[in-house]
Amino acid sequence: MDLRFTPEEQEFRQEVRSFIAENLDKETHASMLAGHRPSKDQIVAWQRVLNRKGWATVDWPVGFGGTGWNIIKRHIFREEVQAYPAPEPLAFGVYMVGPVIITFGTEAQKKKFLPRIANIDDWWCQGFSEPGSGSDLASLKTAARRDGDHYVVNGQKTWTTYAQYADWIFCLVRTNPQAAKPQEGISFLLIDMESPGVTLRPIVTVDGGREINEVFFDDVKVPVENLVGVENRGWDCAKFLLSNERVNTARIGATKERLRRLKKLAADVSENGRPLVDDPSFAEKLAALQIELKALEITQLRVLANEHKNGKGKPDPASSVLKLRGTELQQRITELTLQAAGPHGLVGESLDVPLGHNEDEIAPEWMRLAAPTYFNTRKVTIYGGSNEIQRNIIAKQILGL
Amino acid sequence: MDLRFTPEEQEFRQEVRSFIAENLDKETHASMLAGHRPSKDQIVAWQRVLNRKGWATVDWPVGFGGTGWNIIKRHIFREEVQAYPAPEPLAFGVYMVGPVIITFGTEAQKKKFLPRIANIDDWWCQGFSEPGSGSDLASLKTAARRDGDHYVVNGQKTWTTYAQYADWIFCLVRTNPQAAKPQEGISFLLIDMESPGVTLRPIVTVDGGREINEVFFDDVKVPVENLVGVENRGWDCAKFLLSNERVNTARIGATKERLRRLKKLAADVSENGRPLVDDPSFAEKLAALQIELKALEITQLRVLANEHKNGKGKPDPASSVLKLRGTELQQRITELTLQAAGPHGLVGESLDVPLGHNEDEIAPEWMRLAAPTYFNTRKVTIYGGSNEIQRNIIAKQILGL
Amino acid sequence: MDFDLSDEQRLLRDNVERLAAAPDGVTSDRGWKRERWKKFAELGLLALPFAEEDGGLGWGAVETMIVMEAFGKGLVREPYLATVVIGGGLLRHGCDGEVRKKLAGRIASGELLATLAHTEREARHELADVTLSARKTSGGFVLDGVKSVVPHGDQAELLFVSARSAGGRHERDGVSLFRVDADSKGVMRRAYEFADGTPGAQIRLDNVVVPADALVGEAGKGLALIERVTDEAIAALCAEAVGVMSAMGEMTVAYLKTRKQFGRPIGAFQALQHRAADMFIALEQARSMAVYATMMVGESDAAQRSAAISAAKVTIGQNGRFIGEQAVQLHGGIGMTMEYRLGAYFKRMTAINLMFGDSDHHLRKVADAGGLDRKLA
Amino acid sequence: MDFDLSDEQRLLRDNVERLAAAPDGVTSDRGWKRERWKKFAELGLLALPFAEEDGGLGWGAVETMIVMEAFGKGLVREPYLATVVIGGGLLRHGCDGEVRKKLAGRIASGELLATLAHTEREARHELADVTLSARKTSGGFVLDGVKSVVPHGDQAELLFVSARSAGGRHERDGVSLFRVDADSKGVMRRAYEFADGTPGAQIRLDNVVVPADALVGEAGKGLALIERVTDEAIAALCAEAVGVMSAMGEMTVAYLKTRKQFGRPIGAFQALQHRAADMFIALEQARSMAVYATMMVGESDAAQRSAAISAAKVTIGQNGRFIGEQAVQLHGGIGMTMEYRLGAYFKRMTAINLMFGDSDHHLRKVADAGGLDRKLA
Repeated sequence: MDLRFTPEEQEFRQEVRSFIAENLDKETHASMLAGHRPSKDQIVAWQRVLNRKGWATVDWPVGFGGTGWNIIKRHIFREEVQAYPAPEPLAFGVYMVGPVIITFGTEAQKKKFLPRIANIDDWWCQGFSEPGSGSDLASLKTAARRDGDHYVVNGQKTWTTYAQYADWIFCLVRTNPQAAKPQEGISFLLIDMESPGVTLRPIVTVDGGREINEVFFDDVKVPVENLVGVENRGWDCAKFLLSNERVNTARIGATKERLRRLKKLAADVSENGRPLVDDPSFAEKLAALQIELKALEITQLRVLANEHKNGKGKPDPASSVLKLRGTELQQRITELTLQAAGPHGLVGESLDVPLGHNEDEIAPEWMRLAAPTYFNTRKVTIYGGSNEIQRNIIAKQILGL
Repeated sequence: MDLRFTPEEQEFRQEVRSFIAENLDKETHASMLAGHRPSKDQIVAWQRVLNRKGWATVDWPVGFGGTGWNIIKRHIFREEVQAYPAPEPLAFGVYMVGPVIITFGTEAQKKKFLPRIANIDDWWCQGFSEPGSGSDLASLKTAARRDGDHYVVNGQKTWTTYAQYADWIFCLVRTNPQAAKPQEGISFLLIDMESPGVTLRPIVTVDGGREINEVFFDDVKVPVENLVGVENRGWDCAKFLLSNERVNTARIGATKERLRRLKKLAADVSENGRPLVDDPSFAEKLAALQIELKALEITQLRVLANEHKNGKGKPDPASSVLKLRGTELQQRITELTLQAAGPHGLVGESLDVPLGHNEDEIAPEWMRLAAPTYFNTRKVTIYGGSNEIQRNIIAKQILGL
Repeated sequence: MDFDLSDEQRLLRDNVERLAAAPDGVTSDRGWKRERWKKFAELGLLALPFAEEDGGLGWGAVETMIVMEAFGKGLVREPYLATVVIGGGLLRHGCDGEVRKKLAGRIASGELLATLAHTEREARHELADVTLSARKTSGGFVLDGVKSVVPHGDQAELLFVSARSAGGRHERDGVSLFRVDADSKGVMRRAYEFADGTPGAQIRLDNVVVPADALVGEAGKGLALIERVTDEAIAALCAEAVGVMSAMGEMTVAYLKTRKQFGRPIGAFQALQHRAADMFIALEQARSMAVYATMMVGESDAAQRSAAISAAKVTIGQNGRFIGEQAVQLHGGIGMTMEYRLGAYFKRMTAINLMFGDSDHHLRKVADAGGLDRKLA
Repeated sequence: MDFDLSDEQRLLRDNVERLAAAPDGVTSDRGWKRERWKKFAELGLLALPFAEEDGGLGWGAVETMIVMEAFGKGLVREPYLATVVIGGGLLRHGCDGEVRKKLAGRIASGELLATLAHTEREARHELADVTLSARKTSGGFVLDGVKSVVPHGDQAELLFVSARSAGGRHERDGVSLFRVDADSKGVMRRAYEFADGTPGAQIRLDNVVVPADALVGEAGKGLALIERVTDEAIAALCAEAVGVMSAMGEMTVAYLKTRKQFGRPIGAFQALQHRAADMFIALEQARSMAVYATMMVGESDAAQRSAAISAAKVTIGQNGRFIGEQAVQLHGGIGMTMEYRLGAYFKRMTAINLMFGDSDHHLRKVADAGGLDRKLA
């Protein structure tokens, strides 16, 4: 047991950092540093840079474009990308549908989709949630009826992030309405967003952003070869995917970066002549966050090491801890940032529309982004299995209650 | 609407305070100030002083020895007693069985018991909890079988506070094991502790104290005239009693006194040359407690005013808020006091055995009492309907969930 | 001590709640409507705090609390706080005789909007941090500087502007308050929306000349007045916050009863029931402190008044954030959408927490003051 | 980076857990038993941290962590922390050559108990606040003063006593450390029990004469050594705390599964399930920080080491209190009784939080240090 990074690992960290510094578009970096989400173009451009380097899909098995790095190196890589910050891989492709296709898909599916995922030639989105089925995912109603070589899909998905950019959507659909349990009779389908009968309705979120959508399916024909895994056994794919998601939604590297930034910002605002960062109460809040983040980082490494030891494919229910605490910490950073902005946190702005820097600002950009970011980040404890669901998982799967 | 105390109310407060100052035994006061529980003798002596003054049972109806004061005056009286601090009336008599007898009892019971309760000629204890029925009170098993003019009682009660002092115990017993619902078929019995077949076993608590007991009933004969209310309808008495208890367990006046005292103590300990009370983080914790206490005090007055307006006998489920927050605040004071004691909080002592002051102390008495008090105070969120049960009550009875 | 509303107060509450619930107030231009403002005037709401001799109703803090709570419930964005509570307060406590009477009358009739332009870009929550300069001239004063977070500063015709006429930055002495016509030469306003949609403005005063009688109170002694009126504003805001919180609580409980997951209403799940119970407790505690603030706002000892108001703001801030965050969480995705009214409440609650000092700021103030008064409950 | 235990470490863990679970260790005289201490010696546990050249096993912080966690689980009260971790640490880092070898050998064999007498009555958690005086004489030093919270100070034969040989109270410089035989003339001990039952003592040194070579390290420069060994003690204590917490967690989950109310196991109630989940999270986070402390205890940069150790103590303190309080709450009445083992764990956890600085103290230290090192995970 030794938690110290080896010299080789430290060197690797440096290599990743230098690569990012030399290859990441400066404007992308500046915009992200300021707290904006990267645009579609920025995400795609950076993913292609990584793909050329062979770093687009580092977690995938070697034969499929993975790097073969051990968990420590993968951790370092992810942390450096998040902490720089650079755009992260499009999760719906690289972390979600990619591994599902690798684990459950046919050779043809692997060949067709995986390289395009790595290069974001296809932009993917996720069709799991429905208006009636949020936390109770297995109650989903979108139906796929077999009709010769096709399924005919009817129904509605919702909370579909970035569906407006998507070329493809992976969906859970009900293929056997007569199944004994709700989890049975569900299948995992890949659907071309260009298919006739697919329509979108945007949902504007409280921060004024336009991230999410409703997706409607009206007699959409999907070729049978787009079924992943076994018909009616899609729940296996879903469980596998959700467990991967829990690890990734912790986003510890990103939270570290936000925390470092907040500390700098808090050194620049003063009250009564004292920088906020020297206010004892604020400084202790920052320290407390840093401590919890450190604990979570080590917990993450322990969970990953454990999963690694127990063999692939078997998700560790402890990943619920990562999702839970990771998202709570993300929220607390946004709360503290808003507090740091003070009364000028009132000056609102949307995350999606970067203002130019040349006009006379009512408040610095970070202050104007503080409230929308705080609003927007409320989502992280809701999506990917709400934190209440994660507590259920811990209670039932780990504690046996 | 006017929250200011009227001059008359302020005068009344002064009158109560002066009366306590002039009549409370000095040793009792000093011992309580130091954080000890009052002894049986101290409680009895003070109650008799109050009884001579006509203040023993201020909340009871006028005809039964009550003062006829309105809720504000009763609030002021209770607060002054707690804040002085002086011993409070023995709750099992004055707040619990007394009002039950007044509301549900026969004339004979009123005549026999009430004056003796007011003067603690009888020391009462409470026989509700059983080993198998804690929060699920209605699952109680102690059985009372009718046999001519008597009930024959068999079973066991537990967590019986001060049973070792008690002359009488009021019990919930099962008189009809065939009732359709667990709440039905329960009766409210008064049992003489001297009856043959009643035995005690003390339970030592983690703080080393000897407050609670198990009480065993082995073919105990109880005259039928000791039934309160209607046979098999004892649950009505129980609900009425528990709701009264919730108001009294808030103990806001006592918490105020502990908080004032803690502030003084924290002015007397220093670290690095700075008194603890000037440590920003500790000072903010004190302020936060004071604020929450103020809020709860006003909430209590609002609840009492509301109950008053809605007529007697109808308990306000909002009293759950008082129990919940009141007990949490009691606990937080003990936590902060232990923190203030610092490393010398390690020096243990029992709450029950006052040490003399003349020997060379390893640490001041308040520091030695800090840990046992912290331990002991864990009980307050458990008894009187655990705080989880109070949340159930709020969710169901107030919010309709 | 008495918790009951009088018949008159009950009538006021019912009337205002009805008006505030009218659905047409939210989406109009700049978030509010002149027509509804006129209805407020007709109902006497705009005359509420002014003395009868000034043409007002001579009502007090309790009535303001009643109005503001109803406004919170109804998400009313009309400039009541800025104009009637703050502007009215500055008039009542700071201005004399004819000026007071005249302006109070114009506010009461609904024809004049007022606001306080005080917060500056570097000041955060520190009220004494004023750098906008007031230079005395033979005929009056010249004001020069920028105020940045002025609620309803985009439309108010009457601006109360704080300025430094003497002393250094952060000094209590030397802060003066002036009445400034918004269309004076040199006044430049930049309108924007607060994060919750409330209209706001940055106001630049570029060597604005005001006459000598524009000075409110004594030169250099304006801070005590600003503090007093800020305390009144906080008390009113606490009441508004209680309205916002109770609306969020009610929406959440209703949602818990109707939304089904795993075959039953999610309100049947005990973990969510307990969360709802904690929200209820937080609301009741906040309500108590709003009542407390209302009572203490008239306290003559400024230090005690201020500590009490700060205590209320701490509770409102902490409990309001808790209730808001939990309401969104329990609603799930729908609580995150613009289409659903909960988000607007959540944003309003967040804005309230940023106004006049956040909970940490006020907790420190209470700690520094060494506690709360014993005169009141 | 590597999280796996070696085969040797796994063996150690299994052995110590077996020994620690033996039921005879809790209720004996002064809370522990000489027989078990001898078994520890036989197993090599008392030789664990000493260098091989001093007759030790040459093991490190990871092995200490393994041992302490098992001790926490088993509620072991033997003076391992005082004698082996702290006494051993002072020997290893502070004493030279023959003295070190001889004393290490005597500790390893189980014949010598040692402890550090440092905390004074007015010092609270401030390590530099030393007033017990050391006066230099021709042949050595005279020590005069009182130490009040000395763990196992009732039975330890070898006392490390900190004293002020120069400088004023609170000054870092001028603190010296001495080896003092507990039966020296002028040493008076008053034994008592800590709140958790651990034996402790107040120790008065009444002009105790010690020879010149009783000085550990350089005169006036003892604080750095005390800080280093205190950090090691905290790291060990964190591991013990993890053992205590995991025992409380396991007892609680087991109780939730068996205790029935309202016709089903109380573990079927979702609110309690979520509480148990929060306890699990708190435990996992605490475990991670105990690992972190273990790794950082050997960090050569004292400031970084100290910040990391403080961070661990913060987590242990907060999470340990949460787990303990919830464990008692979820057990209900039974958790409050002396007869049930949970109470003993709860009290031990409380005692751990009071030792070497509480969480607030260490949170302040981390804040003052400006954060944690990036070299480690």
